[in-house]
Amino acid sequence: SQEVAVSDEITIVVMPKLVGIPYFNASETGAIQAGKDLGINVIYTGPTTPDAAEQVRMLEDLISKGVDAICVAPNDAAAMTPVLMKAKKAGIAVLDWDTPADASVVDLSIHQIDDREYGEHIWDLLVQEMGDTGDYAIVTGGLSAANLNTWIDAGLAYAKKQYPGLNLVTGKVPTDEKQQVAYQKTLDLIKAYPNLKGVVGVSTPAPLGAAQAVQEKGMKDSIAVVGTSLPTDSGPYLADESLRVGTLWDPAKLGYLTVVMAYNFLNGEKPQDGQEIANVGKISVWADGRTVIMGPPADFTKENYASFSF
Amino acid sequence: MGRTLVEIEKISKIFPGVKALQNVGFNINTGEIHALIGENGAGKSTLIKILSGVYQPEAGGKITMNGKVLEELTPLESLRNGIVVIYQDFSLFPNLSVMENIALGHSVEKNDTLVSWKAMEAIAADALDQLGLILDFHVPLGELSVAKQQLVAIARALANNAKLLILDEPTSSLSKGEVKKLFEIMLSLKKRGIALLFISHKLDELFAVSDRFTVLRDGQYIGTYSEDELDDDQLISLMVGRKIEYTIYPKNKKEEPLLEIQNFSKKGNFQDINFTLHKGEILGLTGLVGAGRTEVAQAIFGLNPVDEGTMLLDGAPLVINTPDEAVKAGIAYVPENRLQEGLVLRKSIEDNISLSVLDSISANNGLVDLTLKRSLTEKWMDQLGIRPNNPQMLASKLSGGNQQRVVISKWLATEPRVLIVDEPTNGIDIGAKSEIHQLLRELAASGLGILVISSELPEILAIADRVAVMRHGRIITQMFCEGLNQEDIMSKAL
Amino acid sequence: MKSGVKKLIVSKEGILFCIFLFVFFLMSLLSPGRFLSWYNLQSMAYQLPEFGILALSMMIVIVTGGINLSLTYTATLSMIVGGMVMANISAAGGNGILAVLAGIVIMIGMASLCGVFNGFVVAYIGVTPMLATLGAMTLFEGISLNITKGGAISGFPFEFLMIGSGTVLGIPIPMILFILIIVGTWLFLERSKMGMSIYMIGCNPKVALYSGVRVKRIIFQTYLIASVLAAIAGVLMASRYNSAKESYGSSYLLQAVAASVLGGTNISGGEGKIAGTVIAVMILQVISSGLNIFGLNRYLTNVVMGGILIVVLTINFLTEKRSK
Amino acid sequence: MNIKSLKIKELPILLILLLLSLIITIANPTFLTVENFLDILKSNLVLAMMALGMLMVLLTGGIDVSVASIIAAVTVITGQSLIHFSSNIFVTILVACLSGTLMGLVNGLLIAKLKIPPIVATLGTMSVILGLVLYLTNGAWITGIPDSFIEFGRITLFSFELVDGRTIGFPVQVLFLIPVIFLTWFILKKTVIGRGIYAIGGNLESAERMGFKADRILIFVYSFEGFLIGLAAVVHTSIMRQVDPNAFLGFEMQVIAAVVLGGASVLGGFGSVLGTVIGVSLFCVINNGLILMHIPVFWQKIVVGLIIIGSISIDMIQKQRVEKNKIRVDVE
Ligand SMILES: Nc1ncnc2c1ncn2[C@@H]1O[C@H](COP(=O)(O)OP(=O)(O)OP(=O)(O)O)[C@@H](O)[C@H]1O
Ligand SMILES: Nc1ncnc2c1ncn2[C@@H]1O[C@H](COP(=O)(O)OP(=O)(O)OP(=O)(O)O)[C@@H](O)[C@H]1O
Ligand SMILES: [Mg+2]
Ligand SMILES: [Mg+2]
Repeated sequence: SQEVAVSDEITIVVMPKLVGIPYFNASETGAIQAGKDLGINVIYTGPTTPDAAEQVRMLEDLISKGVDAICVAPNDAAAMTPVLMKAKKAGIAVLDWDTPADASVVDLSIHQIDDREYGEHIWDLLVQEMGDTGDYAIVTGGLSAANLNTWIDAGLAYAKKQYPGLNLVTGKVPTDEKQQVAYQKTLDLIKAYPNLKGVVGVSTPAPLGAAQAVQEKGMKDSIAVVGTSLPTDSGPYLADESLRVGTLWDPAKLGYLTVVMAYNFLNGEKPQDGQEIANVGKISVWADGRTVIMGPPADFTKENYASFSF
Repeated sequence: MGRTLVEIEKISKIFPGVKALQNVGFNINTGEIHALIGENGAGKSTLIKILSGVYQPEAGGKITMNGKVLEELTPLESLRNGIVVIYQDFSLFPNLSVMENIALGHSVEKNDTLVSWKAMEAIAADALDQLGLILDFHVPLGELSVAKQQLVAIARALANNAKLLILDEPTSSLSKGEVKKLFEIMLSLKKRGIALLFISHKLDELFAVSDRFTVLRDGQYIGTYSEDELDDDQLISLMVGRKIEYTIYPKNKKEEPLLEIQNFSKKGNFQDINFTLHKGEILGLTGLVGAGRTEVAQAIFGLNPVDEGTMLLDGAPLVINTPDEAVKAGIAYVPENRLQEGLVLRKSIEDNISLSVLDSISANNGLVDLTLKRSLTEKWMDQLGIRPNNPQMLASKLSGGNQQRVVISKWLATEPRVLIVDEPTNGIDIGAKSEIHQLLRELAASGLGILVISSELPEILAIADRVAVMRHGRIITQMFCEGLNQEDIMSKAL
Repeated sequence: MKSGVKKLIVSKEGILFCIFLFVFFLMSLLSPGRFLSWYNLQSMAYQLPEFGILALSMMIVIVTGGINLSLTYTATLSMIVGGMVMANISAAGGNGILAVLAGIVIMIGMASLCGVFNGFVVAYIGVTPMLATLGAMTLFEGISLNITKGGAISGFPFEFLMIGSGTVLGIPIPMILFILIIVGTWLFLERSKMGMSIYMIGCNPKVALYSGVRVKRIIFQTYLIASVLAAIAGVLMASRYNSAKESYGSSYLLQAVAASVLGGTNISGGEGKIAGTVIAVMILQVISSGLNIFGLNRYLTNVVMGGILIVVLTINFLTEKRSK
Repeated sequence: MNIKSLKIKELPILLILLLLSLIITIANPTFLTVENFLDILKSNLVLAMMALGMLMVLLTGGIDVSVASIIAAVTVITGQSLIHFSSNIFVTILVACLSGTLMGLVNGLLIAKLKIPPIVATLGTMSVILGLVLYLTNGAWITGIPDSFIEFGRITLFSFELVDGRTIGFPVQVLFLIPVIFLTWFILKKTVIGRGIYAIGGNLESAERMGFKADRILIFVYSFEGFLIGLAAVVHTSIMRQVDPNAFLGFEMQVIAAVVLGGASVLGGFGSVLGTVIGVSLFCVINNGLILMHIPVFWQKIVVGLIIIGSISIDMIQKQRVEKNKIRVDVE
C-alpha cells in the first residue's frame, strides 16, 4: 500500500471498507499481485474503521492526488455518490467491488457473487445441517453492514417460502465483527432458546465465535453452526465439526479481478459473459453489461478445508 | 529559653514582578513560640513555603537546622527534618478518613511499604487525645466542617513529631474555646522543646502565647523582638509603618426595616430565626463555630432554602431559592471560605471581580463590554487597595488578605442593598481590617443593611450597631452594642 | 508593539500556528504539485468544516469541565430523523427547498432534544458528564438503529446536496458555514457573558454558584448549544454523503477531543481558545490529507497523529517550564 | 465501622445489580443457574482484570484510553511468542506481562514526567500503539497457537456433571482473576503506595508535600495497569485460541464505563475494588440479560443506554438527598 505514483504509469486505487481485517487483507494481496502482473501501480488503502465519512475524505484526497481509476467497497452506498461523481468529473474511472455503490455513478461493478443467490445458499447449507424444521438464530457482524444485511434478507425471504418449518428465534444478533462477542452472544442464545438447533454466522469472525460457544458447551451434535468464514481461520472449528460448513469466495481473487477489470476498462475493454480471467477463472456478466460476478462461493468442511489457501 | 534550632540567612524569593522576600534572616529557638507577623503580602507564607521545601529560595540564601545546612530542600526532606507546616488551606485529603489524614504521613516518612491500620489508629487516637478532640476516625475528612478539618490538620502535625511546627493562621476558623485549647497545646509542645512558628493577624492571640516576634514588611526583614520589648501599638507601627487601632464607630438606632427574617427554620440547621435588619444598620451575628450562622446566611442567599419561614424586603415578601435570585433582589454574600467558595483561583482578579456583575457590564446582545469590565475592576481594586495593582494577576498568586479583598470587591460591585459578610476579616492584616471596617461603615451610612458574621467580638463591638447571638441553631438574644463589652456577649454564646 | 508580536508568537496559539505552517510546508514538499494544487486546497476546504464544527462543539463542553461522548451520535441521530422527513417530503413530490428547510429544522430540533437530554442529566441530575454522555451515546445509537434498522436514509432533494458541495464566489459553502460558526462560537465563548460564566464554571462551579451565576442552567444550555452545533455538522455530513446513517463520523469523536486539547483546551475545564482549536483542526486535516496523498499507510498516519499530539504537549510543557 | 462506609458507597449500585438480576430471573430463570454464572464469569474475565487496573488510574484522577490498544498489542506479542518462542505457560505470562508493563510505563512516564494530561497522553499512545500493531500485523489473525497452550486454556476446576450429562466447571482462567482482585485490593488497602494513590487523587499538591512521590506513584499505577493487561491478554488468548488484532476496538469505553458504574469518580480519589467488581458485574449482567430476556436486538442498545443513565441517576439523586438532609448544626 505504499506505491508512489509514477506520472506516466496507470494508477488504480482499490479502497476496501476498512484496512486491517483478514478478509480485506487477503483482497489486498490479490490486488497488489494483479498490479505486479499487469505492470501498473495499485494503491490499496482505506479507513481504519468502517466509517463512510472517513472513506469519503480519503477518496477526496485521492482525487487530489490524481489517479486513473477508483475501485471502492463502500461502507455506505449512498454516502459515496457525491464523491464518486466528483471523481468522474475529474475524469477518473469509477468501479465498485465487494459491495455495490450507487449504480448510476459506477462504470463497472465487480462482485464476488450474486447477493441473493449467496443468501439462499447459506440457508440451504443451514437446512442441510440442521434439517428443515426447528429453532435457529443469526449472529451477524453489525446491524448496519449493508452487504451482510442483503444476504440475510435474501436468505430470510427464501426461507419463508422454501423452509416454512424454520423458526428464527430472535432478530439478527450483532457482534461488532468480533469473535469474542459472537462467542458471548451465542452462549446467551443457547441458554435463552433451549431448543436451538442451528446458528447462522454472517461476517467472518461470527461463525467462529458461534462455533466456539457450541464446542465449549459440548453441543456440537445438537446445534449446527454454518456461516461465512475464511477456511484458514476456521480450520480448528471445522476439524471437530463445531462449525459444520463455511462458505466464502477467495477474497484475494476478488481483489485481483477488480484490478484486472479496472485495467481493462481503462484500456477500453468491456467485460464479456463467460470470459476467462487468468488466475481467477470464468466470470459472468449481467445483462446491464457492467455487473461482473466472479463466480460461486466455495464451501469448506472438515474434509476439504485444508486444501484452501485463503 | 532553648538553643538555636533553625538559622535563616539571606533568604530571598522573586516572583515575576514581585520581590516576595529580600534578604530575610533570623533564628528560631527550641522551646519558643515565635510569631511571624506582617501585613498581607509581606511574605510570611512565602517564607514558610521555603522552609518546607515547596519553593526554592534564590541563590545565596541558607537555612541551617541543628547546625546542619539544609540544601535543596524538598517537602519530604523538610518533613524528615521535623519541619511540619499547617497551611492556610490545610493541605488535607477530603477523600481519606480522618485517621489517615492524621497518620498516613508517618508511613510515608518511615518509607514503609505496608500500612498498619492498627498503628495508624493508635497514632491518630494519640494525636486527637493530645488535642482533647473526639472525632469519628473513619469519616471521610471532606464531610467535616472547616473548623474540624483545621483541627485535624493540627492533629496531623502533632502526629508527625514536629521539631519545628509552623502554623499559618491556624486560628482563623476556630472558636474562642478552641483557640484556647490550641494555645494550651502550643504551650505544652513548647515545654517539650518544640519550636513553633506562629502566624496570625490577631494581636491579642499573638501576645497571649508568643515569646518573640519577627516582623516582615514588603518582603523585608524589619527585626526580631522579644515579647516584653513591645506593645500592640509598637508592633503595629513596625508592621505597617504607622499607628493603627480599631476605631469604635458610633452606634445608631435605625428605625426603617430593610430585611425582615421571620420564623426561619430548617431541619438540622436552625430553628425559629427572627431578626430585622434596618437600613443603614450593621447587625452583628456571632456565636461559637457551629452555631449555625453560616447556614442562616446561606438560607437568606438562596444556597440553603428553608423549610419554613418568610422573608420581607422593604416590607414586601421575598422568596429566594437560588443565589441569582438573591443577587437580583440586591442581596450579596461574602462566604467564609474564600479559597473554595469565594474565588476562582485559576482566573484573574478582573475575571473574579466581574463574575457577579456580568449582566450589568454586558450589552443587550449578551456581549461583555471589555473596557467597562476593566474600568470597573480598576475602580474596585483601587478602592480596596488590592496589591499588586494588576488586574490580570491570577487570584491564586495573591496573598490571603488581597484575595479576601477581591471577594469583597466582587460583591460591592453588584451594588447590593443587603450585604452579608461571613467572617469578613479572616486572615486580613490589622491595617486592612480597619480599612474594611471603615468601608463597611461607609456602606451602611449610604443606606445598606449589613449583616456581619464574625467570631471576633472586638470586631463586632467596633462596627456593629446591634448584635444577635446564636447558639445551637437558635438566636439566643439580640442586643444593642452601645455600652456592651465582650463578656456580655460571651456569656450568652456559651 | 514589538513585544505584542513576540507575545503572540510565544502564546500557545502562536506556537500551534507555527507548527501548522511547518506541517503544511512539509506536506507540500512530500507531494510536490499535488498537495498544493488548487483542487486539493479546495477539497480540504470541503473536508475541514464538518470535523471543525464537531471539534468546536466538543470544546465548549470541555470548557465547562465536561465532555460529550455522544457528540457524533447526536449528529447522526438528528440527521437520520431530519433526513427521513426530508426524503419523505421530496418523495411525495414536495417542493425541494421547502423539504430542505423542514429537514434542517427537524435536524436541529432533534439535536436540541439530545442536548436537552444530556444537559438535564448532567446539569440537573448531576451525573458525571463522561458517564452520562457514554450512556447517551449508546442510547442515541440504539434509537438511530431502531429507526433505520441498520440501513441508510437517502433520497434527499437535490437542493440539499448543494449545501455540502456548492460554492459561493468560489468558496465552498461548508467553509463559509464553518467561518460563520467560528466567529459565532468565538463571540459566544470568549466575548459573551455566558461564555465568561462558562470559563468560571469550568474552573470552579461552586464559586460561580456562590457568585449568583445560574450554573445548572448554563451547563444545560451549553450542552444544548453544543448539540445544535453537532446538528449543523450533521447537516454538512448528510449533504456531503447524500445519506444519513448512525455510524457516520464515528471516527471524529476521539479526534474532536484530541483537536480540542491539541488546541490548548484544558481537559479539566476552564481554559481554551477557539483559535487554538481551529488551528489544531487545520493541523490534523493537513496531516491527514497530506499523508494520504503521499500514500502513507493509513495506520502509520494514525501513528503520526498520535505522535504529534504527544510532541506538541511536550513542547507546551517544556516552554511552560522554561517560562517559570 | 467499615460496614457503615460500605453502606453509603457501594450499597445503591449493589441494590441495582440485585434488582436487575431479579427482573432477569423472573423473565428467564436460566439466569440463576450455575452454568450461566460460569459463562458470564468466563466471558468477562478480561473486562474485570482490565477494570481493576483502570480503577487505580481513575483513583489518581487520571484516565487511560489506550488500554484497548495495549491489550491488542500484547495479544499479538503473546501469540507470536507462543508460536515462535515458547509455549510454556510461565514464559508466556512473563512475556505478556513484561510487554504490557512496558507500554504502561510509557504512559506513566508521559503523564508523570512530561505532565501531559492523562486523557491526551493515552489518546496519543493509543493512536501510536494501535497504528503500529495494525501496520505490522496488517490485521491478520494469528492462528496455530500451540496445542499445549490451548489445552491449558480448556482446563476446568471443580468440574461437575449437569443433568443432561455435560460437565462444567470453573475455567482455569479464574486462577488469574482471583489473585488480581486480591492483589489490587491489597495494594490499595494495605500498602503505602496504595494509600498514596488515594492521596494524590484527593489532593495532589498535599500528597507531594506530605512526601509522596507522585511521579513514582503515577508511573507505578500505569505500569501496574499494563501488567494487568498483560495477564488479561494471556487469559484472552487462552480462551479465544487465536489472536485477532482488531478484537478490542472500542473496548476502552466498556472498561471505563464498568469502573465508573462501580462508583469510581473520574475526578479521582473515590472508588474501591469492591465497587469495581460490582460495576463489572452489573455491566455483564446487563449484557447477559438482553438476550435472556428476549429483548429485540434493535431495542438492546436503547435499553443499555437507559440502564446506565438510569442507575447512575438514581444513585446521584440518592446522594443528593442524603446531602440535603445532613445535620449541620445540633439544633437545641
Ligand atoms: N506563586 C506566586 N507567583 C507570583 N507571586 C506570588 C506567588 N506567591 C506569592 N506571591 C506574591 O508574593 C507576595 C508575598 O505573598 P505571601 O503569600 O507570602 O504573603 P503573606 O505575608 O502570607 O500575606 P497574607 O497575610 O495575606 O497571607 C505577595 O505579593 C504575593 O502576591
Ligand atoms: N449549602 C452548603 N454547601 C456546602 N457547605 C456548606 C453549606 N452550608 C454550610 N456549609 C458549610 O458547613 C460548615 C458548617 O458551618 P458551621 O458548623 O461552622 O456553622 P457556623 O455557625 O456557620 O460556623 P462559623 O462560626 O464557621 O460561621 C460551614 O463551614 C459552611 O461553609
Ligand atoms: Mg499568607
Ligand atoms: Mg460559618
